[in-house]
Amino acid sequence: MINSKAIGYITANYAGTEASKLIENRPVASLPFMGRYRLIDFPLSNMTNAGIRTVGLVMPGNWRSISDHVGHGKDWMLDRKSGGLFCMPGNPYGTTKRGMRFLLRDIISNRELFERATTPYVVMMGANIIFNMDLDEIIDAHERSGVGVTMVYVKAERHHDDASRLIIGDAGRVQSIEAGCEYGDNKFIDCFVINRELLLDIINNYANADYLDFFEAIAGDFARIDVCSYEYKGLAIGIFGERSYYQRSMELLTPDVFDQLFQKDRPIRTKAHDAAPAKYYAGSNAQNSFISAGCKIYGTVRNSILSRGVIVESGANVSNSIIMFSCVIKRGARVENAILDKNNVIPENTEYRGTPDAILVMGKGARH
Amino acid sequence: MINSKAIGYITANYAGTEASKLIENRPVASLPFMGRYRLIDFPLSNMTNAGIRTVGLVMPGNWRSISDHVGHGKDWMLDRKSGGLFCMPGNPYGTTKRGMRFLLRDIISNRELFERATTPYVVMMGANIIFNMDLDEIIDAHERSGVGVTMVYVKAERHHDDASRLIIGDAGRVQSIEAGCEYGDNKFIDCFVINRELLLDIINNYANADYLDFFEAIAGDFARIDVCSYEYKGLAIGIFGERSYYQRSMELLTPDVFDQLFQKDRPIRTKAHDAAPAKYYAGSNAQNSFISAGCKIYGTVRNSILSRGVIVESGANVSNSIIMFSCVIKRGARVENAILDKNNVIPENTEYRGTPDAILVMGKGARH
Amino acid sequence: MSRKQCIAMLLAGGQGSRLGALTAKIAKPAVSFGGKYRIIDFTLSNCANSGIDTVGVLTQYRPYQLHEYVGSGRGWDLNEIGAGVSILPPYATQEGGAWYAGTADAVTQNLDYIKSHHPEYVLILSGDALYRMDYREMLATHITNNADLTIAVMPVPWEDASRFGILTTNEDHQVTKFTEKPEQPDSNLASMGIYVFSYDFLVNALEEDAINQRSSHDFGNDIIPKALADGKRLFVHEYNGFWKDVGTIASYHETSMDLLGENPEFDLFDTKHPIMSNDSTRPPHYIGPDGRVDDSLVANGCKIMGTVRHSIISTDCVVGDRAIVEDSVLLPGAVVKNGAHVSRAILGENAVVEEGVKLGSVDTTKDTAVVGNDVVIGKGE
Amino acid sequence: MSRKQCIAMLLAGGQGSRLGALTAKIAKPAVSFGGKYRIIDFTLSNCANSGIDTVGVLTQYRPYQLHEYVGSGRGWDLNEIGAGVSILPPYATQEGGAWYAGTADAVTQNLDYIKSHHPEYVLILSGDALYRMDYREMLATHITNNADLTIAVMPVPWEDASRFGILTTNEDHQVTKFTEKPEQPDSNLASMGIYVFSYDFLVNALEEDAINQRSSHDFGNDIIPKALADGKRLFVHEYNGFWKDVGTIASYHETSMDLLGENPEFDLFDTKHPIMSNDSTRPPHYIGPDGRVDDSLVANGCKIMGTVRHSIISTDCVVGDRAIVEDSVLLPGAVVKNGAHVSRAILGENAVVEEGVKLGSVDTTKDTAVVGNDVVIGKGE
Repeated sequence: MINSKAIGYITANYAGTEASKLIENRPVASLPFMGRYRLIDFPLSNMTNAGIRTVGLVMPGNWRSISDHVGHGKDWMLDRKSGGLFCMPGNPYGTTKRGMRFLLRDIISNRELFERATTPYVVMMGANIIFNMDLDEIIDAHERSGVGVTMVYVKAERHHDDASRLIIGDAGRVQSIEAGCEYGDNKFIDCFVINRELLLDIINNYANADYLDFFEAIAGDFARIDVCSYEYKGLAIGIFGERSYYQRSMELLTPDVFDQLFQKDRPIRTKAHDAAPAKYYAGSNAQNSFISAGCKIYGTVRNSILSRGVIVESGANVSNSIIMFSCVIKRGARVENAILDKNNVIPENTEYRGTPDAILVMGKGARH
Repeated sequence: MINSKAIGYITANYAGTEASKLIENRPVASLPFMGRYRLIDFPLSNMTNAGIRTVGLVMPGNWRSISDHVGHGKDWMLDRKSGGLFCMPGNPYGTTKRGMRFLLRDIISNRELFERATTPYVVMMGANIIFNMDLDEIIDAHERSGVGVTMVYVKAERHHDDASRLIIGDAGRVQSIEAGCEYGDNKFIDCFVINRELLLDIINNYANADYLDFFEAIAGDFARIDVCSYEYKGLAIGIFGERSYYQRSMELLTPDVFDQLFQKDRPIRTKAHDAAPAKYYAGSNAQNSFISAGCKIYGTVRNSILSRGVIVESGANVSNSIIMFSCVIKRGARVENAILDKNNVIPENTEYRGTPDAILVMGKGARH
Repeated sequence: MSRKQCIAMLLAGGQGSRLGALTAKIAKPAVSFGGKYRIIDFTLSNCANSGIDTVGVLTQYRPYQLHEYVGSGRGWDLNEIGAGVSILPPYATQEGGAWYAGTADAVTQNLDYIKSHHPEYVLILSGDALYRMDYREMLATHITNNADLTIAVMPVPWEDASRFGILTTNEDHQVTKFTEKPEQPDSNLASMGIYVFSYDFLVNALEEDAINQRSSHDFGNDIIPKALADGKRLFVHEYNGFWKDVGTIASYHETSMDLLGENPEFDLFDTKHPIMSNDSTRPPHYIGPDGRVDDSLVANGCKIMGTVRHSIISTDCVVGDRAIVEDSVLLPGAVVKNGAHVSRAILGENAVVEEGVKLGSVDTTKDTAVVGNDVVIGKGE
Repeated sequence: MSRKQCIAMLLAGGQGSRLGALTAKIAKPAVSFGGKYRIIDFTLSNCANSGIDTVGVLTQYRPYQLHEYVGSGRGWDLNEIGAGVSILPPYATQEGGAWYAGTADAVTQNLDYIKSHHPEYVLILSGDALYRMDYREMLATHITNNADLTIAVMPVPWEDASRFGILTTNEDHQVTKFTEKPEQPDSNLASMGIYVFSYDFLVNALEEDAINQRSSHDFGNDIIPKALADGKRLFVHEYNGFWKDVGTIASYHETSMDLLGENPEFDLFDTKHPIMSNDSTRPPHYIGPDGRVDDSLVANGCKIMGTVRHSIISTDCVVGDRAIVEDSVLLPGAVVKNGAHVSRAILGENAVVEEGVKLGSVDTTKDTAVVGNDVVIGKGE
């Protein structure tokens, strides 16, 4: 059934704190992920699977790749007459400050989304921490508790500069939010539920502080607003730059971990393409890898993730790498510990190798 | 059948040369027109009706209203797997120079559209001069003549600052383009067909002049490129500012003129809405007007154009005016020689009157 | 997929023969109504406004326009992936083809469809009345009562009760008796033909009914009496809003006229429960310098040069100079030429009344005049 | 609307009984093929790649999955407003319902659909073969010859000609004789069951055939012989590309295997004439640390922990640890559990081969093993 309790709001204009060839021409939200997805697919699919059919999507200045991928939201059932997907201009320079994902200015300038809604709640998400969550549970918990805001967190599994930690007091109340996480901290996963009327009040009362992140702006008022927390026990994967992108992708090369993110009853939806099934030729040799439709495998692939339309010619060897759309690894070439952005061609008998600690990254190639 | 000869390119980032409340927050291309349309519907529908199913749409910086209206192009059959609508970033400040509708920089930065295509021709259009044309005829004429570019013009019916005139020599060859039109001049209607390979050559060879309009850039090379002309005998309506917007709209209040633009076998397509049929109450009195679905008419309407959801209360009087979406003319109020942008409420027993020479314009009201 | 709470099965297969010329070439649910709608819009909009995302539409009689119109369900936001609207016509199996023999049989033949969604509840609807209902409320009644079957009822005037299927209930709203057209009604609660079934009960009831050779395979005639006889938990859900059948020429005309006036009971303009449709994108209508429209609905694409009074003028109609249309319904594309005069009539789609012709009468003791789709009425007729 | 040049009518109503267990619950055109496609994809893609924007799909046998799959036609870019794909099942009229009695009868019953588009030409297709054809070329042949009817033919080996409907032509490619399965063929041009009709001729021929009580209402048996006898202009359009029927278990298996290898005659990867489908959005397949895939196609959503050789593994299949799959076709969702061994078999959708079970034989003199949809093969079988 269609969710009548909540609409959604997703910020896709986080631009990253560190430079990388991977996000020179695209926002982090449209980074390709696990062969056929982009990061933005995850928040959109979480919304869709909870029956949410009205979603505001805050676009970065370089919106082209998101627009091409998301279109009018049809693949997420958001191409509708009533509600549906609203692509909204965000701060064109994106947000680059650590922990800043919900710029108050973007919320205020798109207030019409919240004013027109009739649902009691709004689910707000970023696009950098991905998970496959039953949002209904969070909304129900929020409703039962009667609080103003419910912030979703996980127990951090590692040091994490870019995430925020929640300082939680009695009865799960959030006392403050601090920058950075260590192992065991309560890591905010950029997902919260808020009462819509409360959000409209905040929009009206905090307009002077619109250059701040939403949570920075309301930091002094947590008690009054009644900010509560909800621990999510599942997998949440934060991707903020090249290094975390590579490491988190490689960790998904274990089916048990992968299956936590890709569940048949809550599918991650993405743009459909017409690619033939992957074709393996006589003598090919692929192991411990994810291989997308449209690939042609003649050579060897180990511990790697291949997007649609990648060709690994015979005698070529790809290991511990992420190879994006339409790359060609020519005869006898070797790619190791590397990320190849789309359309790259690795010439015959050449090597392109990084080390586990220093991944090599090749930016987009020319269309071929 | 699907057109296999041409793809389309539409520039929607013309921002106007004169200030007006009507285009403060929207590009000219998304101006509401004749009750339920927007100007951008016309170039899109011309493409659709000619079977063109790949269209690049150059967006202005304030793209929100176009994005909301056009979506992913479904209403123009452009929501497709192969081809379809490509929304592309244009010069964010739009083009404001007279006659400048095809900024070379926009063409160059979106060259991928032309590179990927396999059709021999590209049809290029602005969004300010509207018509309902059988584009197939123009494409066929272009193909038969074997020239490089075919520019479509009409015989100008009036003085026109913002349009360009074509100086035409032997065999219809365009010798030059000059700014401004007088009665009887060959007025370029911002529509031309070009060989795709030639366009790619121009993109490669004129990159240094990318701040110019396409035709300014190639002005010295008309003969080499072989620029030809095609006279269109139908109705072409140029809208560049408040005054022409009002006058051209009023001229359409004659069914014979209106029917030239709105033909059943080549429908103008637009976003569909769920509005009830217009309702006339006992005692209403409307004449010589276009009245959209969702209107409620209790009072008097003369020589006017009413968009969806307008309410004219009893004793209210609207004449010689354009009333946009969701305006309410309260009991006993009087609106004359005026343009009301959407969501305006005219209070009871007040008057809002301009003169035929000085139309009053009221900007957008607050949502009510 | 997680288990779905409720899906709807919409019975849209009937011929609607009492609509005469209007259903000669088109199924009743696809007949135009209210200027820009088709009859099925009201039920599909109720589904959408009730948050139901899965609707099977059972068709049989001349379904082509209905199929085209319903399409992917997008017009009603019912185009969900793996859900949305599914058209379910009769089909052939290894044993040959079988037409739908009754309302229950139609659902029985599509049990595979229902099972594939495995819902907790199944809502059975028909597509031939004008009403606004939030089916969630009925579902809540069903769940609260822990019912096997809940039947929507509305109170009718006692003197009319013998024309309906009447349900007698105890103080807990549990059904104790069901009588089709009772001569001596002991209740005035009439069945609206809208049912909520619990899944297991529905499957069992239909499978038993299918092998019962004496059954006519109809919900009202067979399934409900059997369920009562078996001591199942049947409850009513009382509805007190506007509900009108549009199944006869007289009721079609009368219900159309009900849409007019200052404060109609059924308001097409109510945006809280919007009536959605598969809209065409025609221009606003034009009313000419001598046009005159009073107490009427006029849809997009029309050209009104003459006079229209107390009428419904659907999409793309033309009323010529000096023509008069009163107390009438013009279906899409109908044309009343210059000087013609149409009173108390229903003109089918693209019907034409030639210049100067007089059709129908304001005399309400006479039958409403009906002109079939594409029919031209000239001077001689 | 301006007159349309050509629309297509796709005959998709047959049971496909020679596909045995694969069509027990599903119409032949909806049977999975080539890892991620369904048989109808190839014909619909041909339509889309030929610029045809209007396709009527005539269904009859167990059409539900086919209807759901074809949907609005969006998967093949055939969702044009006022055109696109229309599903055309049998229907009832005032005279009652009528099943489609033969290929010609199916089209006759949908003449209203054809007439509503009023095309100049009508292309008749069936949805059960694997081939790539630009129908525009056939249409050009038809127009050049000013033909009433053009039949697509392909040359077959002379020794096989007596198994086909054979067309004999003169030097202008005009048909002089049509013989169904001739014992002594005088031509090796076999009909592919693909026809282009001129509109007026089609309408006349079908209307005459409909009232001929001795007709079986079949294009091959009735319409073509009658047209020849009447001296109509019948021509052939010769096709020399890859064409294979997938209508029997043996041909289904053989044609599937033809997709493998270095340079298959029918290349799924050919992007000039892409094969489109109504794609699901499943993740890339995973091949495990001990997985081994050789000379095979593997679709999205699979998990390959064992060995796959010379096989087609469709969407969402699982091949367990130490399991071996060879010379086989696994339809979507099929599971081969740990240690099982599947050779020269076709596993239906969601079929399961239990741990350690051995199924099928590499011995090509034996029949291909077939497991129906949802069937579980345990140790005992």
